[in-house]
Amino acid sequence: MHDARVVAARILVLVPAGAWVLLAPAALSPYLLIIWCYALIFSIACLGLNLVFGTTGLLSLGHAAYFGAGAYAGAFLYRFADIHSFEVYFLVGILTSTLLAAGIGFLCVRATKIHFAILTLAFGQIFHSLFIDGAIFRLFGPLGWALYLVGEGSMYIPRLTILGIEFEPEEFIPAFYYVIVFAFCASVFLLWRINHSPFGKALRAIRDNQTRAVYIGIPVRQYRWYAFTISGVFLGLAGALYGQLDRQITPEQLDWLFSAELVLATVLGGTRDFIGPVLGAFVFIGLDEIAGRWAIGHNIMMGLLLMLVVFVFPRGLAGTLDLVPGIRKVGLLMKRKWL
Amino acid sequence: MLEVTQINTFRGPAHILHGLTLSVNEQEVVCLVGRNGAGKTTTIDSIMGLLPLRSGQIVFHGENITGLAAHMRARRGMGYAPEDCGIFPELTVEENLMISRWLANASGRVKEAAFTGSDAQERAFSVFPEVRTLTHREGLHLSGGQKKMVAIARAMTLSPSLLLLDEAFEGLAPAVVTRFIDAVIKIKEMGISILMAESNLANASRIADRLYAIDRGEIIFHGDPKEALKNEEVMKALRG
Amino acid sequence: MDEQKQVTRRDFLRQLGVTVGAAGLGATGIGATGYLAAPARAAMKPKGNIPSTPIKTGHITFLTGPAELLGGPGLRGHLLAAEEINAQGGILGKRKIETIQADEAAGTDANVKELRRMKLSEKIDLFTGVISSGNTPALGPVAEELKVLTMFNDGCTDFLFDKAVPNPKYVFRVTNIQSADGVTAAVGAAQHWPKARKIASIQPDYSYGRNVHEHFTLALERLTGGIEVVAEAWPKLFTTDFTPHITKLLSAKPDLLVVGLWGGDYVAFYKQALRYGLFDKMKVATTLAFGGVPHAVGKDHPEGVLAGVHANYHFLYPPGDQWPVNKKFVDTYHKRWKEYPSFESDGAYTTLMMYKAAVEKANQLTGGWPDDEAIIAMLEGMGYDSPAGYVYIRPDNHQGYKDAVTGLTKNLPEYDFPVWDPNSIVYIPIRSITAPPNWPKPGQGGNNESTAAADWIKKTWPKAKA
Amino acid sequence: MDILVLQILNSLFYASVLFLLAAGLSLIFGVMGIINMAHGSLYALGAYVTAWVITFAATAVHPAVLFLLLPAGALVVTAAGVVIEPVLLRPLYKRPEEYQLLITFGLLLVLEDVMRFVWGGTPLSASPLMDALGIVHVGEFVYPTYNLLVIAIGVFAALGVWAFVYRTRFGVMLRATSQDRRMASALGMNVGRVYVQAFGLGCFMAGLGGAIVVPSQAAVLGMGVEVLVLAFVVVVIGGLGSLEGALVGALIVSFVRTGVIQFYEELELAVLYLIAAAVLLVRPTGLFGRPQ
Repeated sequence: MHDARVVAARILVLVPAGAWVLLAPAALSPYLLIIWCYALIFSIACLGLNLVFGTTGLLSLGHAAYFGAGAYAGAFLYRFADIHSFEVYFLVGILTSTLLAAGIGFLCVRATKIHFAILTLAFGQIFHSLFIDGAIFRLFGPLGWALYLVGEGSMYIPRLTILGIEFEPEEFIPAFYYVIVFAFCASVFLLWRINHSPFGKALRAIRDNQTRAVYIGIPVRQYRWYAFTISGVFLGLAGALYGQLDRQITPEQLDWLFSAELVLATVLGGTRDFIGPVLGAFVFIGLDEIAGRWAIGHNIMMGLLLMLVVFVFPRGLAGTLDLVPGIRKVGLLMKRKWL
Repeated sequence: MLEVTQINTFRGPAHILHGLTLSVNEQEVVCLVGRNGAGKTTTIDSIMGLLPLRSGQIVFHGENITGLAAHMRARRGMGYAPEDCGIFPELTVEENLMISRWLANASGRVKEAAFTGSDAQERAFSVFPEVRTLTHREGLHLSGGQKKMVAIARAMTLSPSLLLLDEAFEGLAPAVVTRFIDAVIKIKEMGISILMAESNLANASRIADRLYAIDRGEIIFHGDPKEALKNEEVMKALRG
Repeated sequence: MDEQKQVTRRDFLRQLGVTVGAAGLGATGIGATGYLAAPARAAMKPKGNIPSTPIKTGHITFLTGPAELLGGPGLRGHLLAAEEINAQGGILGKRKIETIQADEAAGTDANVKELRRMKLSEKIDLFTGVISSGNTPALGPVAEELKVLTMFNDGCTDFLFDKAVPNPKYVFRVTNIQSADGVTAAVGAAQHWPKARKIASIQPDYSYGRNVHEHFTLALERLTGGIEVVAEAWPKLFTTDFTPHITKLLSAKPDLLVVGLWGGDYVAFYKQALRYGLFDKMKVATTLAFGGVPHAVGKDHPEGVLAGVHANYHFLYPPGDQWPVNKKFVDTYHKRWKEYPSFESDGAYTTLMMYKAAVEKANQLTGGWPDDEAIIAMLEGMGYDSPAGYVYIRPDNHQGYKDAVTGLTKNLPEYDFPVWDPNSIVYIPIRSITAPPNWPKPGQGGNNESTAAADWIKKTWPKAKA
Repeated sequence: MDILVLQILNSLFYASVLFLLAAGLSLIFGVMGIINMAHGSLYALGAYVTAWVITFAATAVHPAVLFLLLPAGALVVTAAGVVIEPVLLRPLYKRPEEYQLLITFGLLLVLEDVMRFVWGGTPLSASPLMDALGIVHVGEFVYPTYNLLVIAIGVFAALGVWAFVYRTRFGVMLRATSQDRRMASALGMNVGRVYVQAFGLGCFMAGLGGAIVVPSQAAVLGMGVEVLVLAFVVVVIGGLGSLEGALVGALIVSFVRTGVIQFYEELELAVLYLIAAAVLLVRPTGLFGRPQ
């Protein structure tokens, strides 16, 4: 039997949320809709990162590489295979980022703690410098080199067809929004399942006490590698969506400073609560939007915010919200096992 | 000289010590006996100031030192040798001792007694002459027994009035234990009090003037070592 | 000395219409075919109803970082124009100019987002600014899609209209194109140092540097013949330590070094090169030595260096006695900002003034506030007397053209920074160094070069006898 | 041949600056276990302060006096460090290490903007110092004497730091604290004070790096972040927490960079990261690092 309160809480939360999600394109101005889309995409990336960071306890400073790979792969495909289908672009992006994460992850999970952070940083920067230098573009011959010169490593991505439909400029974002929402819901669902599976529990066991995890028979390095690779899937997914939304991809999305932003948003939201990274991503994008108005002072604001979170909200926003009794209650009811 | 009253200590979320009370008098060897996990190390760490107290009070030489940082307690005359010896692995034995000598001189307490860190070190060497031959070795390359000796010698070099020894005999061969027991008695004769955490009641009863038995963070017995041996309940708790 | 070769080179330069020395100005100009808007003309009476809401312009430029040396003067030029226009009550006497600024140093991705925000959220009427040639190709297509009237005042890569936006409607660019930088430096070098054969090159490692290197070597080969590139150095943009690069250049013992570094990078480079005696060992031709604020380069800068100004404006030229527009601009600018204008100041100032002229002209034809279509129609083919001389916007590619100029550095007592030696200035009609309208773009009509200009030079320039 | 000498000098010059930076980073990590992300920004701060002081004083005083002002940047950065450690870092030692990374990253962001506000975008240089020393001849080429001074400062700093850490009372205490913080305090060492001193010393070295580099280059915005990544490469190669490692790492990075520029410039950055990654994979704690 359903507990009536559980049902009530779910209706209370999910119905308005669902209505808002469906109506957002009509309710928001074109610009705010774009920002809303960014926040959803950023959330996916932060959730993916948190599988490695919060759940497994490994701080990665190189996740920008998988995000960027997700967008770049499709951009090259469009340029050199002349494919205009978003679906193909999207899948190629995810596949590339997954393979890249599997490869780099295999090498990185040998290390832990600060050494892991620096190893991921080094690999991320190798990847970044290959784009900055144009080395990747040289692989694509004279046209690739010309592309590099046009954009200094940035690539333009046109409006692709979604399910075979070509959209006009004004219609495109509202239509693409539903793709993003779908991807967001799917990512939340999948990551939720992964987090609450025995595998997810094993990852937390590794995070909390590696030695004990070894004793109870968890193949630690292998599981870390799996977690890293899975997070690469979601980073690639987010990157591919980002490329199509922004309609370009630049080496800035590969740089360690972007990796640091992902970490920052995740910590802001809270790494120990499943929904923390989503909260963090939304707040981060919102603050970035506000701070962006001031041409200078943006960094100061972000820096001070970071310090504030570390000192005042050590468990992140999600952890802090959890201290509010009403919200805590609704949260618990939401988490109750779904029948 | 040391009065520990009703202290409660936590490690992370775990409540370890529950209202523990004990005392050490001048020129006395006191043993704290208990099983692994009974709270011995936590007691020693609480007295040394390495763990914060939730409540309770610690008085040393009539001064309330409850809120004092560890290094301030050391400067007031507490010497400490932990279970793992705490020898700095990449420092030579000489450098390990040097630190104590400097700090003994810097604390100001020894100056009043016209007694320097070097004097204190000489006194430690008289107890453990072996240490003198180890001075150029790095901490990393000492054997377990050598580490124990250096740890005690280093604590003595601080010229303390009270030595806190955590499992000083752990892992030593029976013959060596006897050697250490003699050393402890010698130290006591120099006028230094000792509070020792020990899991072996037999060893403890050989040296202790008084004995506390601890179980699950509470003192379950206090008194003469011989009485402890006779007390069924204590023996049961200590054996587990 | 082979007399024949000398004559050939001289003939060649004469054929290009190159003139040397301060007296050369005035005879040039590419023959206006469009509407000539002279700022000196008396203000026309606006027709129809003009709303009094302000004109919102978005201006993205470098406000911070090493490139602020270019961005700062640009912004000041823009603001000066806005102030002058607003002092007359605004455009058409009614609409004052409001400027929303953003920092280009935030990066390409952030700049694209900011342009979207400016259009969708702030509803700007006109987008201006942009210095980096990496940014205009990213911003151009977005501006076309957003249908926002855009007048870049720099970001001068040929690729913008060759490839990124091949058929522009909303996007214009007022400064010269990049390929002209390399070619201008080559013409200047051929004029002053005809015997240089061993060439070295130090360029920032991105598209501007690649472009300068390619066009300089291509043009110089045609002008003098028989050149050999003996060393190339490609420092990353915003490098601070150039000493290994400088040593590498010294090791190749070239006759002539071409430098495409700009802003803070050029300042750091020349100071380090000075201490390595580089300027004593080779002739140096730059594309942007005088590109920042004039006082960014100190009097320690060596004399006799070919100092390019990129978009063909140095505040002393055209001289005030020949071109009062410039004298007036320099005086008001100096009064307002306590410094001399750079080519970016002229570019940003002229951009806004040309917009104003186009609106006024369109208003005369249609009445009321003209829509973007009408303004665009007026801008296409517009000629304008700017402080830098005559500017013409070619209708086929929306690119502004003005004659190219460069000269050798000299320390004159009346300025605390080096300026051009008046006798060394080289003027080049712009038509002589850029591809004509409708020349095939790269990848089309047998053009396999990186720019239309490169293809045109390869196919039409004679080769000087080696 | 002369070119070889010049390139070696160039590499040593670069290595001197990198060593100061990386050794400070490594020292702070060794003692406190903190990766100071703001280290590059402190280096930039040192550069700006020195350039600013020297520009200000250049017209007023004799060049010889200007040299006394060279360490101004280092001193200001040290003062900043002595405030930063107790206020920002001390409350976090018990928290997981990512929080320490985050707080120093926040500090990096703040410092970058502070320098922007104070000094704006125009590069600041301190060339009077450079000019005062003139040049020396290397075969047919010349080399700025000031750069030799920088190399000398680098060598002196390396020796000085070595002697300081291995030959002084403070050095012994520093090493003891870095090896066992608990035991150090139980022996009566004021660990808090050792931390402030170590952090201050690390900052001093970063600031000195910035101060000595500025007369030959210029202080520009963004120089801190650029150099931070290089300093990471150095400490990763040499081993976090090791001074010998910082020295060897700085030499490797400088000579490799110069070599790549001379022969195959496109790979300048990628090669350095590749070396770092390769070292980490073979020896996760770097060439001279302590085992985990």
